[in-house]
Amino acid sequence: MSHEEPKDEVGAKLGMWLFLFTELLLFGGLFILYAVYLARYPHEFATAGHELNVAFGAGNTVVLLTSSLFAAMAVTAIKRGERGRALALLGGTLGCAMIFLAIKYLEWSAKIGHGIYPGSPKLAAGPPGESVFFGLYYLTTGLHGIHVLIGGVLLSWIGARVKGGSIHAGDNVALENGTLYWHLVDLVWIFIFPLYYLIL
Amino acid sequence: MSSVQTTTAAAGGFWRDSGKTGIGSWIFSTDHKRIGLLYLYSVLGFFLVGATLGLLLRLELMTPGRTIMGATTYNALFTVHGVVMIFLFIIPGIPASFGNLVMPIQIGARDVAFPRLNLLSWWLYAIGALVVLTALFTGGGAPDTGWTFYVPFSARTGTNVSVAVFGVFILGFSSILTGINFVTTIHRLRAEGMNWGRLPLFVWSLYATAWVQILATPIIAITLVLVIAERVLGTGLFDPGRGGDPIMFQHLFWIYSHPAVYIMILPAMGVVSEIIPVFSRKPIFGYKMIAFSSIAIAAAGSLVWGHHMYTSGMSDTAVMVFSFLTFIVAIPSAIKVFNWVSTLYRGSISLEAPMLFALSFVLLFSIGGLSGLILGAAATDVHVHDTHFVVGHFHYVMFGGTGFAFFGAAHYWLPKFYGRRYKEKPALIGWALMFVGFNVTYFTMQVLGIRGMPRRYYDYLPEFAPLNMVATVGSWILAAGLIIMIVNLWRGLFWGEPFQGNPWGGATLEWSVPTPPPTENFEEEPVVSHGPYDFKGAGVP
Amino acid sequence: MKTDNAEHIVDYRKLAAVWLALLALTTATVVVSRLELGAGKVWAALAIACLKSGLVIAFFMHMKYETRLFRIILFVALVTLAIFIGLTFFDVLYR
Amino acid sequence: MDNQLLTTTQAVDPVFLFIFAACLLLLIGITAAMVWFVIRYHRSRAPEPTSQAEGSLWLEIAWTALPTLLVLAMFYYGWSGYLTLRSVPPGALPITAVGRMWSWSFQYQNGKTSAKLYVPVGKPIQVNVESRDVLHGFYIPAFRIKRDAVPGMKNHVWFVATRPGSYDIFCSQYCGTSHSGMISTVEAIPADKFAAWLNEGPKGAPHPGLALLEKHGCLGCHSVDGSQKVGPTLKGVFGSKVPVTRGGKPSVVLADEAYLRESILAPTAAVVEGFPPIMPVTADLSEADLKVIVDYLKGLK
Ligand code: HEA
Ligand code: HEA
Ligand code: HEC
Ligand code: CUA
Ligand SMILES: [Cu+2]
Repeated sequence: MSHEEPKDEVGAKLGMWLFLFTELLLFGGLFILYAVYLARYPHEFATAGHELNVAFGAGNTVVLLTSSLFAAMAVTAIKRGERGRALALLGGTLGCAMIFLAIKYLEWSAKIGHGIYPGSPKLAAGPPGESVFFGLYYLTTGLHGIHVLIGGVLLSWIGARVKGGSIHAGDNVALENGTLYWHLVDLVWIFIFPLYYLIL
Repeated sequence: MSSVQTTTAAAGGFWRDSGKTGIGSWIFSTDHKRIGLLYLYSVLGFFLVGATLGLLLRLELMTPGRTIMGATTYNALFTVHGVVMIFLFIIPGIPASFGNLVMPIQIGARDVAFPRLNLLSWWLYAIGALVVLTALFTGGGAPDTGWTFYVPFSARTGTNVSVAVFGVFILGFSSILTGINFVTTIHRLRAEGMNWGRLPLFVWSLYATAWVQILATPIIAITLVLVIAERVLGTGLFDPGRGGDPIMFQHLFWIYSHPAVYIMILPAMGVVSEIIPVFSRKPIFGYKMIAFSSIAIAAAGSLVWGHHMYTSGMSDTAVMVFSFLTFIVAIPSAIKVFNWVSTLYRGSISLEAPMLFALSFVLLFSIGGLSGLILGAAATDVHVHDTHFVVGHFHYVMFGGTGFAFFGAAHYWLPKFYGRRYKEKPALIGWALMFVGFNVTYFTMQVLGIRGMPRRYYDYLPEFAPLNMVATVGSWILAAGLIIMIVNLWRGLFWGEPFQGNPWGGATLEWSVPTPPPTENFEEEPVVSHGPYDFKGAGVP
Repeated sequence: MKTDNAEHIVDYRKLAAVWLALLALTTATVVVSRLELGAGKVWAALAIACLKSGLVIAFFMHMKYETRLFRIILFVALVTLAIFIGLTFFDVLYR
Repeated sequence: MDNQLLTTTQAVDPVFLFIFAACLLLLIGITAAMVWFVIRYHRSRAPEPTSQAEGSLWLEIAWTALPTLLVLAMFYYGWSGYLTLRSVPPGALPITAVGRMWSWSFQYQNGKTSAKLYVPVGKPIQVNVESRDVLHGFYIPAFRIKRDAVPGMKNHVWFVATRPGSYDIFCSQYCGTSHSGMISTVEAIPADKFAAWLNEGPKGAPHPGLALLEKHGCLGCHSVDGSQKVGPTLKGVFGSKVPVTRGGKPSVVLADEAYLRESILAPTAAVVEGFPPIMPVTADLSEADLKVIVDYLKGLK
């Protein structure tokens, strides 16, 4: 590799988008199951859904949307060469991620405290549809939570590179791709929220 | 790998000029050619492992009752045989090895779009393979579920299913990354003049494959996670006692695993579309239709998964829809077969080893594909579903199809990358034995299936005994051919006659670079001025 | 090697406006879920969710400013998922 | 179709024939063309290609359209044959087939159960396929019928045996260690004999305990005559010294009544040496039945 290639930004973004599609379909598998079981157990899903706390869900929606806003602004900032502002905005995104996870933690521990977790005796004794609902709920939000974590780590690393100067106005695909990933996490939540917390 | 180092001392090109030596220069290399070879050897190694297991399966089935092993061993054996062959051999098989080796050169690129990601793919493959192997020897022992991992059985058997499934999960990511890399590479790195109408058909087929890898593989990933969740957390999403539906597992599994069969066959079709015109000295017949049908197979192939579930208790409406769509997907395959055959017409045909493999691909794939039509029709599938007819069908398409194309590709391209070649005569003998043994083994199995012998049967009724004996003997002929072929290839590539220039007269770009190709592939960025099968335009005699 | 890296910068005001719209739509979903719409609720909530993701994709993720290729492949991915769900329902609905 | 019943075999076999014939013709055509081209245009005979044709629109259209028509015909016949398999003739005799690891048990309307499927000749039978544990597949090759037994789901097949005889039943869906041992037969007997068999009391079975073993699927894994199956034979167990693994430690226990009860109620507590720990807990086993079984086992010398 003697001479350095010019960086192919479009190619890098193309690759990232393709990766996002795979993430989309990964969650897609869970949404297929959700759709099927919702069609089969509408009433059980309704009663089970009412046990989830809308305030937690709505709060987390706002937190994630805000984090996405910060992430998108960070891209604008870096492209305008405003490095300090970009860093601050990334910090905002990370802060939101932590709030999100904290809320998630409260929510899960409340549920588990009530004896609702996958394979719990309470669910096994209840109507079949509810066990399915909570099984899906834990898997989907759990997988989503893992993505929030990964996204957080990714953005921290990118933040460090912004600070170090290897990501700058002239070369910022890494930041753009990192935020793309973050927005995907947001997108998935946009569907989780109404489907699990609100429906019926 | 070290043997590779020493024995190719004569070869130059990318073998030498990376400046580094030792195993590190391979397993940490980002050169697509080195990664391709890494894949080639790993994949071939697992093929030999899987094939040996297949041989053992046949030995057990040679006579009714216990022949060489007990039921538990047999069940674990076909599961491992299936998992190794599908996830470790055939899915990465052609794209990750020959795709990596050849595709960037064919489009005039220096490397793939994301070389480091490419290396990561291989590492994930290696790690996934290791995890799968770990599953065999730890915990409750080798999984005994069949490669399909159907619940509820897979959720309750005491064997080490969770670890095996996790290994397959990792392998899935390896496959996805290869797909992402290839799509990006083909979109972004084509040389000047290499427009879509000039892409070699192998590249077209890899492009279609890559899309299937990207869009279908995540579904198996999540399905496997769900199996682990069933086992470890007891979620009960597929447990009928708690409102789950075991049929939904089958849907999710086949949403990936049917498209996966096109991940297996499309690159093989691409290989054949390269070899046939070169050895006929004639442009491929119907370039556009072959390219288009690759995309059509990839697209339509995503719609037919339900044909594995006709007897599962799925709704009759779904049986109708999936049966109909299954027949639609046969049409683009038919188009390809007819175009390949027409390419031969009025050509100047040379029957060297790669061509023999390519032509037998056409034949064996046709037999396998046509038997797929029996399976696609609802009434007939009910009878032969889960019998040895299905086993025969998929060995025809997978081994007779992809396997033969894989070996064809090895005879066609490897000399280019080694600068040495195998001997022609042993290659012919090996091929002939394989071809005969193959048909004896698998055609017999199809007859057995029609007679009603179910698959995954360790023991069978005496009425099936004679034919099983025939099939087993066939597998020995097959094994003999395979061993001759591999030994000949191996010997030839390291110690055989030198191989220089463009002896076969290919017009695609890989034949225009030095042998073996240098690390940078091209000394300067090529400008493409002729089509991939425009032999006159390329100055080939 | 292609050189079509036309860079587009979305200004802060536009991003903030999108954010406000997203918050408004979130409120709208909550409100809709409280209405008596029966099964229509699911569809209403899904429609709003699609609108929201459309906004995120178009502006936050810059899809509006990318080349056509990106939009085509996004479409392909979404259609694929829709087909997977749709064909499954041939079984689930008619069983 | 008035009186002459279309059997499942008669519905499926013509479809096989049609698709086979079409495929065979195509295959012969393709092979012949390939062989002919390879010989005729071999480089020794044709040193130079005599054509550089890159395609032909008309040919492409032809070999897209013709296969399309052909496969549509195949689809149509396949589908209509399948419909016959799915539409049970009115008045069919319902029998329930219960699959469990690894045996079939057939239950008749009058409560009688049997390990073989006795049916009257000439009368359509509707088999309701059920499973107690994992997936199984109810497969009778002679009648071309197959349907999976799915826990929690009702599936059915139908067939009619036009001639007296014995026909194989296989389990087609992989279900674990003894999947290949999960076979039985259809015994087609004349209607009057069938009626007599159906109403004959349990005197066919010498002991009610044996009937219970069969009903609960024990005989899928255990024999009562000393032969080895997936599980140890039950003959002579009582009173013998059994080497077992309990809590990971090997020991030898005397098979008394308490041990037999434990073996049945908590099969994994003490696992017999040399056997896999696969015996399931039988959920629907009443105390009364258990007592009968244990008494029966005591007498099995
Ligand atoms: C490389 C892999 C590969 C390929 C390419 C195919 C190709 C096809 N397969 Fe196969 N299949 C498998 C691998 C593959 N399959 C595997 C692994 C299984 C079993 C999995 C398991 O249960 O373990 C399976 C199982 C399977 C089943 C389920 C059987 C069952 O379990 O009951 C069905 C049913 O429809 C089917 C159909 C088809 C069809 C219609 C095609 C078509 O794509 C074939 C198209 C090709 C042709 C039609 C031949 C060429 C054309 C001509 C010669 C011209 C003339 C043609 C016409 C007029 C149409 N396959
Ligand atoms: C690419 C895929 C592929 C390939 C190439 C093969 C190759 C072979 N397979 Fe396999 N097979 C599958 C994929 C494949 N199989 C799958 C997916 C299943 C389903 C599993 C399931 O039900 O879950 C299956 C199932 C299957 C069965 C059915 C089991 C059952 O249902 O009961 C049988 C039985 O005969 C069989 C046999 C064979 C044989 C004899 C070969 C032969 O072609 C092998 C030829 C090779 C040799 C004869 C050996 C060569 C040996 C050497 C060269 C020795 C050198 C060795 C070393 C140096 C280590 N296979
Ligand atoms: C899935 C197969 C299977 C089924 C069904 C099954 N068993 Fe077993 N059984 C086994 C195996 C394997 C063992 C030996 C390992 C063990 O002890 O768990 C065993 C052990 C036993 C033993 C102890 C035998 C000895 O030699 O010590 C008894 C008694 C027994 N089973 C009774 C029954 C009864 C009664 C039923 C039906 C209600 C039944 N089994 C159903 C597989 C099965
Ligand atoms: Cu029961 Cu296989
Ligand atoms: Cu398929």
